[in-house]
Amino acid sequence: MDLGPHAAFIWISYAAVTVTVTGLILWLIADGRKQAADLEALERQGVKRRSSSPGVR
Amino acid sequence: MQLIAEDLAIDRGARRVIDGLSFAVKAGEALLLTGANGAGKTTLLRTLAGYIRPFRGRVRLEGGDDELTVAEQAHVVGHTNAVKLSLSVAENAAFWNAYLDSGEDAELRVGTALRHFGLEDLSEFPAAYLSAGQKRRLGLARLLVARRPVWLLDEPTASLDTASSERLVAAVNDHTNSGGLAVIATHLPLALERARTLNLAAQKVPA
Amino acid sequence: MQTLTQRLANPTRFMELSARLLPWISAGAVVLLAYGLYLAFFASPADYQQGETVRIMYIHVPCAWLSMMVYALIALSSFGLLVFRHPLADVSAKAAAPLGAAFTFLALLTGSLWGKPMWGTYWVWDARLTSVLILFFLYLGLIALRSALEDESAASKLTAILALVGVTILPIIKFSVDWWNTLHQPSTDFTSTVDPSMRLPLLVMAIAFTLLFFAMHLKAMRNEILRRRVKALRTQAVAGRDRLAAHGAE
Amino acid sequence: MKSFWALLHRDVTLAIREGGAIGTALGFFLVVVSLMPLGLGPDLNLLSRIAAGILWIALLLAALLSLNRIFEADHEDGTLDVLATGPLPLELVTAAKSLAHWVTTGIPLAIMAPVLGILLNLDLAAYPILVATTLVGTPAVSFLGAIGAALTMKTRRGGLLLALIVLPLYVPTLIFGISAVSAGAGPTGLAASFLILAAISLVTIVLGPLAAAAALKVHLQ
Repeated sequence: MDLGPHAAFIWISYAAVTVTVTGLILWLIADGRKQAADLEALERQGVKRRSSSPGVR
Repeated sequence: MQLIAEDLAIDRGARRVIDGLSFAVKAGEALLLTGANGAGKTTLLRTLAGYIRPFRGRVRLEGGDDELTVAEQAHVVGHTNAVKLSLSVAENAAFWNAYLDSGEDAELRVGTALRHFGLEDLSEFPAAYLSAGQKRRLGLARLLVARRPVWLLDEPTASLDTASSERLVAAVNDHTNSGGLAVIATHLPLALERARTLNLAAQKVPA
Repeated sequence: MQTLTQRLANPTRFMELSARLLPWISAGAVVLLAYGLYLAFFASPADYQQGETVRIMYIHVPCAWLSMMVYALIALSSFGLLVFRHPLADVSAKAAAPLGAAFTFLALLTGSLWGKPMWGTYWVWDARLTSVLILFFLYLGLIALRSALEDESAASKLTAILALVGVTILPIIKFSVDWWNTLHQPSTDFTSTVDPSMRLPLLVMAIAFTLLFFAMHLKAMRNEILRRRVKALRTQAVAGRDRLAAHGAE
Repeated sequence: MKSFWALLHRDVTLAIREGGAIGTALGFFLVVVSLMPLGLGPDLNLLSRIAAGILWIALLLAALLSLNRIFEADHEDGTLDVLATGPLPLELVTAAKSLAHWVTTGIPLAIMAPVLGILLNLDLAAYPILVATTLVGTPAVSFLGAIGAALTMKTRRGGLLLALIVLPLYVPTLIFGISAVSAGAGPTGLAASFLILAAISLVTIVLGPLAAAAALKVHLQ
């Protein structure tokens, strides 16, 4: 695909957006896993929520 | 007139400090709050003063001015003295008189207040020269520079010597005798004339 | 609408609903993104004026659109928090701020990468660029203020106040920057009417990015709710230990 | 209303007695302005062209230094708690304190600006306009600054955060303050930007105390 004399600018733009958005998504997924794991660890220790509604995770 | 707390539940952070507390303080009465550190004395006082919104329940002043909030009818003395170091003792008192009481018979009130707390000789000194106890007395002098029916005092005797504590007790007795009411958090017994005691630790709902 | 927001008010409900919604939104975003990229690279011609560089527009415009939409969302959430004390409003505002900042940054970056071949410089103090830059600063302010405050509930309310102040002042900033720009240099009108061949890819990409944002926002909100639960449980666990210690001492 | 004046009077008295804040702001203003020619070179034509911009930016930075004390001192010694129980709504408390900041910082800086203009070879005709715009524009600086001061009152590293929050809000004031002074604006442009500057100040005088009071209410809990 020929993108003309300014191809580099186009590729860098798309690469920057891809990297940033992918980075954000990976961070969100990792953060979600960590919180879920922490929550599970606490529940395994027997700490229950005061206003616990069953089946909430 | 009476200050009524109904079924208060107060949270600090994620912790429920006070749960299901109700009481009433009538005009002419003083209520002493006792309890260990962390029992919620300061929290309760700040809730009565309206700084903290309780999770449940409410605070009202029956027979007070319905136009005003409880805080606007109360003197609140916390751990800090609200004293400006670069103003003189008299200027500090005069400011609170002008701000809280629209400056009615200012000189008389300020003079009486300073005299009651033994500060009249120091009135021209900048507050920066005062000792901790003297600053505390200047902070307490605010109680007398403006008329307010409700006094909410948090450890008022902190850094006061015996003689000064007696002056405070006399001020509270005068206040209740003339129809005011007071809620005082303290861990020292105060020789008040008409006082009840509320032990916050005992009020706690068992876990 | 009332019933929907009421039902959503319960974080538990929200967790259930968002768990069901999230895969669909993500899938929609991926499909539209693929279609949009195909349109952007293969099915649309080069612009007669901008040449191939026009393809940067297909990601720049959606980022710029999101930079504004996300701020509006934060302002709306802040309003919901301060006025209605909606329990999810703060979660929404907190989750949206870093995403909004990221898209604003991308809008600035892609804009300047488009500007270099078109205007011959990476940055011009054009009215639009300047106001987006200030928007970026507002995002940074929101994030920094929240991170500087220990107490979560105070942090949420103060950030909400700042967001609302920002939203009231933004039009004035925008107006002043426009005015300043016309004063200093003749304004170049780059917003020539959009050619139909560009309209479809732009539209598809804008919708794709919007869906992408909402998927990320939902995920971030879910994470935030979990984080708050973890925090609550930890405080509770510590308080429990305290009580045990007190009993032991008696 | 008596409470309002009492508070304003007290704040002004305190600022004059303690002196440090005003002196520091003025000194900082002088230092920043005199650093500029060192950075830009001693070309008098260049300096006189950008004098208005330099003066306004230095003025904003100098004002920024003193902002964090608006509420912090009263918060530390417990005065704010008591002020909140007074007959004055918190919105008027913040208004009085912002006004006091303007009187003790905005006005001295506005008076200092033309003096520093000499260092920058500011066009002689621009002097009255400079004084007028700084006087009309600095209320916005104080009242917007009070919002930031109230928001960051209890934060660690509050000063830096305050700058990050407040400086973007200063953009309109900066733009119209400078455009009124710059020679190219002409009489109609001058009148327009002057009026807009006044309008911005009026808007912030209304908006600032509301937002600052809302922030203080959160802190008092």
